[in-house]
Amino acid sequence: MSTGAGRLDLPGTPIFDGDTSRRGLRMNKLFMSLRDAANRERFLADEAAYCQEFGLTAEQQQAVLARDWQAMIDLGGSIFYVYKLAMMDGRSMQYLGGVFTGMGEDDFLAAMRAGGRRDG
Amino acid sequence: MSTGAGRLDLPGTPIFDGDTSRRGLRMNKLFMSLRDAANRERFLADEAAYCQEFGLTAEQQQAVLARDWQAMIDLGGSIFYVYKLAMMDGRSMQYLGGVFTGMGEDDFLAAMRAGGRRDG
Amino acid sequence: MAEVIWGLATSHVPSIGAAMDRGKTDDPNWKALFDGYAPARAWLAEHQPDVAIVVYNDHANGIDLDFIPTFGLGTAERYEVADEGFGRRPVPDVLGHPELSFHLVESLVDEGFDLTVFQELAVDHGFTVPLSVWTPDPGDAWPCPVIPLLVNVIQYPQPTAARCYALGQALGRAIRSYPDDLTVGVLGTGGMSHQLAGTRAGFINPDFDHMWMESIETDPARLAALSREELIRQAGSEGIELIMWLIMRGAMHDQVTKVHSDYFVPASNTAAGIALFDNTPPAG
Amino acid sequence: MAEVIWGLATSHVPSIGAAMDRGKTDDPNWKALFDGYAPARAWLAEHQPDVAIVVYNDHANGIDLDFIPTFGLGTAERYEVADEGFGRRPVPDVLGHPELSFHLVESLVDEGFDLTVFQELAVDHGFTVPLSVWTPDPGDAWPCPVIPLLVNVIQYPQPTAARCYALGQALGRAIRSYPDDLTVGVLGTGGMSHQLAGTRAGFINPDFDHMWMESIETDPARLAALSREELIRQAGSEGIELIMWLIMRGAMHDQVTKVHSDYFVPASNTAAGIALFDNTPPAG
Ligand SMILES: [Fe+3]
Ligand SMILES: [Fe+3]
Repeated sequence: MSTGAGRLDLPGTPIFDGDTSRRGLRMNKLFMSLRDAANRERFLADEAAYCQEFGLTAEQQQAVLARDWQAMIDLGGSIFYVYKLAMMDGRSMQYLGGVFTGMGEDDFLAAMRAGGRRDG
Repeated sequence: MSTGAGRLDLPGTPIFDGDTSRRGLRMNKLFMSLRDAANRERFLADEAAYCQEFGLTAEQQQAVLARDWQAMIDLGGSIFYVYKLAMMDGRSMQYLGGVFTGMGEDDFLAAMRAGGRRDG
Repeated sequence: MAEVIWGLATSHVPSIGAAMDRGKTDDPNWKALFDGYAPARAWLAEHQPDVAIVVYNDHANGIDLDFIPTFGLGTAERYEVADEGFGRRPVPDVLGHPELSFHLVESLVDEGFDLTVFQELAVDHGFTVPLSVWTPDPGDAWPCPVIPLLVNVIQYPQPTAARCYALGQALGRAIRSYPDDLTVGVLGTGGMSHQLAGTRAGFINPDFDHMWMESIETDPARLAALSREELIRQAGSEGIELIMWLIMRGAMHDQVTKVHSDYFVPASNTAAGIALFDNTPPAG
Repeated sequence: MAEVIWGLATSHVPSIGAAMDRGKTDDPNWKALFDGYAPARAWLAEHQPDVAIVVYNDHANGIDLDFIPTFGLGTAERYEVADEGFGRRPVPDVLGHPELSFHLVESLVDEGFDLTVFQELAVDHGFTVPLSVWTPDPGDAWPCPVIPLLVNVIQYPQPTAARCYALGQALGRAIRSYPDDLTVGVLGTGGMSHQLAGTRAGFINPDFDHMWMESIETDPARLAALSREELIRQAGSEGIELIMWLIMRGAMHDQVTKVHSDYFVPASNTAAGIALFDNTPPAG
């Protein structure tokens, strides 16, 4: 499980630092472009071609196509950017929380409603 | 003769401050667009339409069309941006110096070669 | 001279705006949050400023990752509301106050704050949700001109808490040195504790949040001393955006009077807080 | 640790680059300027650093007026050479040094410098002309990776001279705290006195320039005390870009050894200067 490439090393906490941002720049640009309806259409029509247009690495493209959310974070995605793709898919931040924690959406949502998760 | 709208008031010295930059923003964007050959072509094909596309004020458009360099500066042009238009016209910074000072290009250039102009 | 009359700290979770835009404020999952806003909103309606300053961060809507300003200040006449990918929020565009903006830029740059000046900027939920928390029904226009003050909280290294507090203090001085008489409201946004990614996603730290809520009123210097690492550890990787509250707080007097505060979990994946301060020392 | 081995101050007038690109360096209008570069170039060829940092400003090529960063630092692997509207200069793209950039960003932000981080940036003559002054014939590649440090000198209010000098001092500390052994050259660019617009266009102030040239070596604090207004009055509205020399100078030791300096009027509408310092105290 990645804990981010940052100078900080906090368990279970990816740090979006300069190096991560550099690795993820093209992919994050792709995600940002999805704010635009015309771009969402183009993306959905041929996701691989759209990824190539934005210059994603093969690994990044694979993560995007497979909706491997953890891999997108590991490969330099910023959660605020990755979320643009999730929104397009109709996925909520609780769904993503369920993925990142391995709890699944329902348990994650229940944990949040119960006041959130704690350390340790 | 304008001395700039800045908080500083130095004789003969336009100050490109925030307020000036705000007034000139659309016009400066137009000038910056002229870095691109395709844009230069489009501009030259119909200068007025190009000015309107960029949202210039009527006064700014008039100044651009008439190549009234002093007016461009007075209306918020930054010299570095205005110079893009001058370059497209094949005009040098010495030509512009001749205009701003009222000396004409030859005298301005001679003054520079003689070591530049002095205050007072 | 201009003067800060109040400071409002509030979370800017997008789902708060969505709940308002979709008429879900009485929904059982949301009612307690909006009930908690009511006293602040009532007081604010009686204390209308001439200008507001919103300290916030963008979330991949107004700016890209091509460049990441530590601190940005808008000088525009108008700020468009961004379409974040699900349609633009049905709220008015924001009118700015360029004159005050220019004054703030000059004062702050002279004090050694290395601002990025924005002449064009689309504002996202980080900006509009706090305006909605303040003014739920703006009609055609927000109650007054608003100036955006952008902070990088997304990409490490964020500005330190101490630097944010110092910026707030300089902002207060800059406001007070404005030649015209203006009343100013300052909004510090973001937080409270939350983390969106990693195995620690969903992390909420009520103890830290309560300490923060108390100290932002009585001992902001204590908060300004927290390191980036400590903030991420205690408040979560996104909870670090609480540093923006310190800019608001720094612009106020050392002693302020709390009008109202409230705390609510969860607003989406986030602990949501609100704290409203009158910029006059407490009576007695 | 990394260490600054030299500092080079040089004008970055576009026509200097154009004269080189068009083979006009022996033209009577230009020969004296290029002859004046020769001793610096010879010394620099013997003192190759591992990385260089170029302090410069953009001139409507790499960035727009939508946003104006006071200080920007590039963290990219490669910086494209901009086409400024007359075709791209026939010089290589610039390779960066992201690792050192990240270290500088973190150190400088921790010290309270509010950088704007650039992940993509096209560099213009303000950047490439100084590289050409240093390395007239780069062939396929510049001699080492280069990091851009952008300064707003175009739009008032520019950072103060004092702030620039302080940034340079912090830059020096940041370089020294880098974990790897690296030698670093720092280029401070721009100036000398000149003004492009207004009835005072063509203004050149040799007295001021000579004072500046002397003081940048022996008493930079004196220069750092100059106000923005004084700089514009004495050096012209574009001559204020001399503040960028102070960032270079601040990164060096208090005492440096001058290798070479020269002064030439006019390079286009500008007084051109070059000053090269070895970052070791003068002998004896
Ligand atoms: Fe946020
Ligand atoms: Fe320059």
